[in-house]
Order: sequence, then C-alpha cells, then structure tokens
Amino acid sequence: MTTENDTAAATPSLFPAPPMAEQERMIEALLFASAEPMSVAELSARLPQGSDVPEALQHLRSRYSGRGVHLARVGDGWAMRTAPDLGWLMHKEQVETRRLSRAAIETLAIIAYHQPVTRAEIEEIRGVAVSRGTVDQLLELEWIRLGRRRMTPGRPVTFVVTERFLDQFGLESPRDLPGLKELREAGLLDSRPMPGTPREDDEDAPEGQVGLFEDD
Amino acid sequence: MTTENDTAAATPSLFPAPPMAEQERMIEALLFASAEPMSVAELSARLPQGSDVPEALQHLRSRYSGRGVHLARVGDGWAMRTAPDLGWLMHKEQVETRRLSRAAIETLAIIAYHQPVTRAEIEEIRGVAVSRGTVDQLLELEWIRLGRRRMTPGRPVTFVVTERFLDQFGLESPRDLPGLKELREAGLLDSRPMPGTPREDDEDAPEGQVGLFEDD
Amino acid sequence: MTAEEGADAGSVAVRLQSEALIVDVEGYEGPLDLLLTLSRQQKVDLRRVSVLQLAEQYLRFVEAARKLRIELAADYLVMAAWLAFLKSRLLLPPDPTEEGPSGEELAAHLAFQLERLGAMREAAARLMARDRLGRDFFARGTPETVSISRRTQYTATLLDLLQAYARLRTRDDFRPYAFDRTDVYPLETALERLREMLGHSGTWADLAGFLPPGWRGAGKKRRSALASTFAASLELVKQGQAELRQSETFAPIHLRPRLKPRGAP
Repeated sequence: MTTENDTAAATPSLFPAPPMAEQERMIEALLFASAEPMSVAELSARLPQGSDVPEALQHLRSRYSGRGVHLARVGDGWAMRTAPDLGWLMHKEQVETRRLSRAAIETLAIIAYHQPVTRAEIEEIRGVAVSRGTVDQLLELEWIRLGRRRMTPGRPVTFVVTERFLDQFGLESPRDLPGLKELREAGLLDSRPMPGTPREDDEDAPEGQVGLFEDD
Repeated sequence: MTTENDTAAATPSLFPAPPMAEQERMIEALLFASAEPMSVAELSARLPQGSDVPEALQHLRSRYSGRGVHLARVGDGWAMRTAPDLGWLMHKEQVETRRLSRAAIETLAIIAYHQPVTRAEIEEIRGVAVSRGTVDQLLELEWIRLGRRRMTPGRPVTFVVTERFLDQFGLESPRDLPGLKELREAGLLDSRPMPGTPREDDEDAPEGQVGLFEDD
Repeated sequence: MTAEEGADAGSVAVRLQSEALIVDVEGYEGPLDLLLTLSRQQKVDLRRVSVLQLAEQYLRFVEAARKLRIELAADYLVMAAWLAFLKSRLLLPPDPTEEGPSGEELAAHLAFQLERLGAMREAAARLMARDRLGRDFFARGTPETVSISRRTQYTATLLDLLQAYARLRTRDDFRPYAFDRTDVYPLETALERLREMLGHSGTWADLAGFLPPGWRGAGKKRRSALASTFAASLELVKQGQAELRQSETFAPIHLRPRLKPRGAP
C-alpha cells in the first residue's frame, strides 16, 4: 500500500491541481465530515494530485478565525472544533466524562510533562506504586500509549501522550503544555537520581527529552 | 415548564441581544456540534433572548454559499452538510495490487492455450491438483468463464477465457497467443527440441482450438 | 532548631492538624504525598523547606499513628526509617571516613522530590482546568462516515502468462522424472481449508484435527496432508492470522486464530 502511494506521489499528474480555493473547499468538506483530526498526509491522499494541503489549511484557518467554529491543530492533525467561548451554549451536547481519580490525573500529568517516561520514573515522582488500573484507564481513554523501550537493562517500556490527549485538552502539541517552560527552567523535569544511587538510564533520559521538545 | 418558558418569553429582556455577527457565530457552533438538525424554535431557545434566529440563519447561509459545506434545510430543521459536488471525497477506495499466484497464472495460461479445457485436463498438464480457490479467483476476476460441457462421461464443465482477459493482456483474439515455436524463438522456452511424439495434451489442443473458434 | 521545635510543639493548631492527618491517612497517596502536605505547614517556598523539621514532623506523625494503633502501610514505615537516618546524618558532624552522600545532599534531593511532586500536582490541576473537548469545545456532532471500499487488484502481464506456459511445457520435457502426484494434498487447498476452519475455531486446536477427511489415515496421504496443512499454518502465522504453539519437541502442534490486539479497530 505504502509503496503504491509513494509511486502515485512520484508520478507527475496528468491534470493540473484544482485552484487553491477549490482545494480549500475540499479540505473544509473533509474536516467537517470527520470528528477525528486528519493529518496532512491523510488529506493529501484524498485530494487531487498536486494539491498544496499545507497552504490550503492556512487559508482555511484564517477564514475561520473568529468564527463559531475554527480550525484547530492537534499534533500532526487538523480538526474543526467549536470556539471554546461558546461552550456554555452547548450544554446539551456535553458528554458526561468519567471522573478520573487523583492518581490517574497525576499520572497523566507526569507522562505529559516527562514523556517518554517509564513506570519506575512515574513511581519515583509520585513516591508510590502506580496501580495497573490507573495506567489501563489512561490507555483505554487513548490518552497515553506505549513509546519506545528504554535502551537500559530490562528495556522497560515508556509511556507518551497521544494525539487524542492533545485534542481532549485543546493543545496543538506537547510543547504547549501549560507551564512547561518554567518547569524545565526550574529543573523540575530533569531526571535527577537520588545521591549515591547511579541510575542506569542516565544516558537515555536526556535523549528522550530531547526527542520530544528539541525544536522549541 | 411550558408556562415558565412562556413567561420568560413574555418578559422583556434585561440585556440587549448580542450583535447579529455574534448570533451567527452561536448558530454556527450549535449546528456544527449538534447530532440532529435544529429547528428555529430549538435554536431560539438556546440563543440569548431577543436574538433573531431566522435572520442569523440567512446570514450564515449566504456565508457558506459556495463553500465546502453548506447550510441545508432538513425537514423542519437546519443542518450543516457537505456540498453535494464534493460527496465523492467522502468515499475512499483502497486498491491493493497483488501479483497473481503462480498456480493461478499457470492455470490461466493452460486455459488460454487449450480452451475449452476441463479441470482434469488442467491438472494433467500442471501435474498437480488445481485448488478450487484458484479457479474461483480467475472466475471472480472474470478472466475465465464456464464453457460448454464436454460430451464425455460425467459431462465435465470446461473453462474458456473471456473478453476481459483479452483486454487485460492486450490481445485481440486468443489466436494472437504465440505458439510454442515462437515462445522458443523468444527465448521463453529452452531451445531443446520438443519430444517427437505428440503428447496427450497436444492432441487435445487442436480440438480445443476448434471448439473455441467455431463460433467466431 | 530547638526554637523551631518549641514553636511547633506549642502550636495547638499544628497539633490538631497532625491529628486530622492521622485520621485522614487513607486519603494520602503514599509517604511522599504526606511529606508534601506536612511541608506545606511550614508555609515557606518548597525550595526553602526545612528537611530536618519535616523529618521530625513525619516521625512524630508515625509515632502518633502508632499510639492510636493505626496500621500504617509498609512504605510509610520505610520512609520513617529513612528519615530517621537522614535526621541523624543532618545532626551529627560529618564523618570523613564514611562513604556515600552527605546528609545535605540527601536532604536536597528530598526537597527536590517534594518540589517536583508539588509542581506536577499544579501542572495536573492546570491541565484539568483547560478547555476540554466535549465540555467546552466540540467536534462535529454528525460526522459523515467516510465509506471505505477495499479492492484487491490482481495483476499479471502477458509475459507472466507466456512464461508460465513456457515453464509448463518445458517441464513436460522432464516428465519422466516427475513424481507420482496422485496422493498429493496441495498447499493452496490446505491453506483454503485451514483459513475457513480457523474462522470457526476460537481456541487452541490440534493441527491434526484440521486434516481433511479421507487423508487422516496413515501413510503417504496423511503425510502429504499433514505437511501441506503445517506449511499452510506457517503461512497463516506469517500473515498474522493465526498463532502456533508446541509444548515440547514432537508434541502435538496447536493452532488458534490470532486475537486482535487490544485497541485494534
């Protein structure tokens, strides 16, 4: 499948791409139709060849700026969402969400700010064992997922937050987490081992952090 | 409830209605988020008092005219819908290209060269049993179809190739298939001379050819 | 130090608060959480918290709990032991012959842990206070489902066809060497049969049970059917449709359809 798409992308189109206004209309229709965010790649695959999806998205974004619905960036995806200031109108549409336990909320925040993070690191930060149910609940909500394994003895799995998490909290990217910069500057996101206990994953931890936040 | 609403409606509002542009935004968000089309009455009940829903709907309708989505009247209500000319975008076809299995291509080749040919004859030429799946696949592709039954004990069905087969392989007629001599000359066969004695299937071939071409 | 202790002990409010803590011990998420709560009573920036004072508060808490015969979880007691050790390190002059980190280093680390936990708490609260999807902003209420049709296109060229035929005819030249193939159960047939039967089998089943009737006896036919069925099962495993297991060498081979991984659509 992938190779086929690649081939298709490489083949010069027989027809010129539709005008930008038309590309914008098509993306508008696609994003309105989908409740989930769609990536540039997904949009490109649906639009005629030669379309400039990123440019069309920019046009669409400014067209909807200040409207009752707007174009929101969600990680790698784009989605139409209602303007947050109109939330009060939508009481009927509000979905009753299961209340998360304090442990689940804290675990979620730790994963978001420290990702990729291992269970042992979460436990070290909270000073208490993380119950299976807590992690399962977050996995079930699809707010977190498994990241790469750590290249340390035991190769523990890491957790990272998902696009659905970003969508849920109206974040464009994990870099937009509230207070992230201050926390990092205060050294509170450093992985600092207990004095006298050299940590095995010292080499890997900074790398993981770099992976996530390097380009800001 | 009804009486209460009536009273509320009768009471002059303490606050002026929001500007028309704001009413339009609110309706836009409501119609976007609503699972069902909404009537003017429903919209009016949600909007601040003094709002002019019909007028705001007219503004919204003209704003969306010619866009990728539009404001559509659905029964008594209003809803956002994909522009009809973009409906095709909502359909996604995934085409997966696979090479025909060796068994299938051999079976097809035998049918093409020896048609009309029975399953037993195909098996004799291939030297292995022909699975039902292979034949079914070729039938499904419409590259072969059932021919006349053989007038031999058991009246076995025969297979012949179709028009679609000819299209696929760029042949005008099955007679265009190169003969053994040509195959050999094209280097597709070893230059070793064919066994002098005609084989059973060689006897069958001319008969088959007659069977094929009698009706054209 | 003594001044601190005196002020602390003299404060009825603080003592009452400690008792409330004990009653609420269930509400704490572990010793670090409790320490964080205690450190807040010092009403200073977490960076300037007195770890010594904190250690004493904690030890008093554990002592009081013991008097009230409240069962404390093991990790609370581990923390108490560690804090008692830390306290001694902080109070005694450093022993130059002793290995390991100094009391100050350990105290600094505990202060860091508390500050970090506090910061994460705050971050969690800020996160949860954000505008939320489905509460403050909304996705499309009537998403139009995208219809997906899957189509498999088989390709073959004329050259494939000619080569196939040429191959067959060339093989004819070597017919004398061909096997007697009457008792051969073809792999494609085995694959087809296995795929179909597997759809109806939810659990581990002996591979031999998948052999077609008429091929289950002994001898060549069974061997051929078993070989083809086994090869077909390997193919299904490769395609991710089945799982195989064998408890030991030469034990029966068991097969089952591969369950979809969690969260798969």
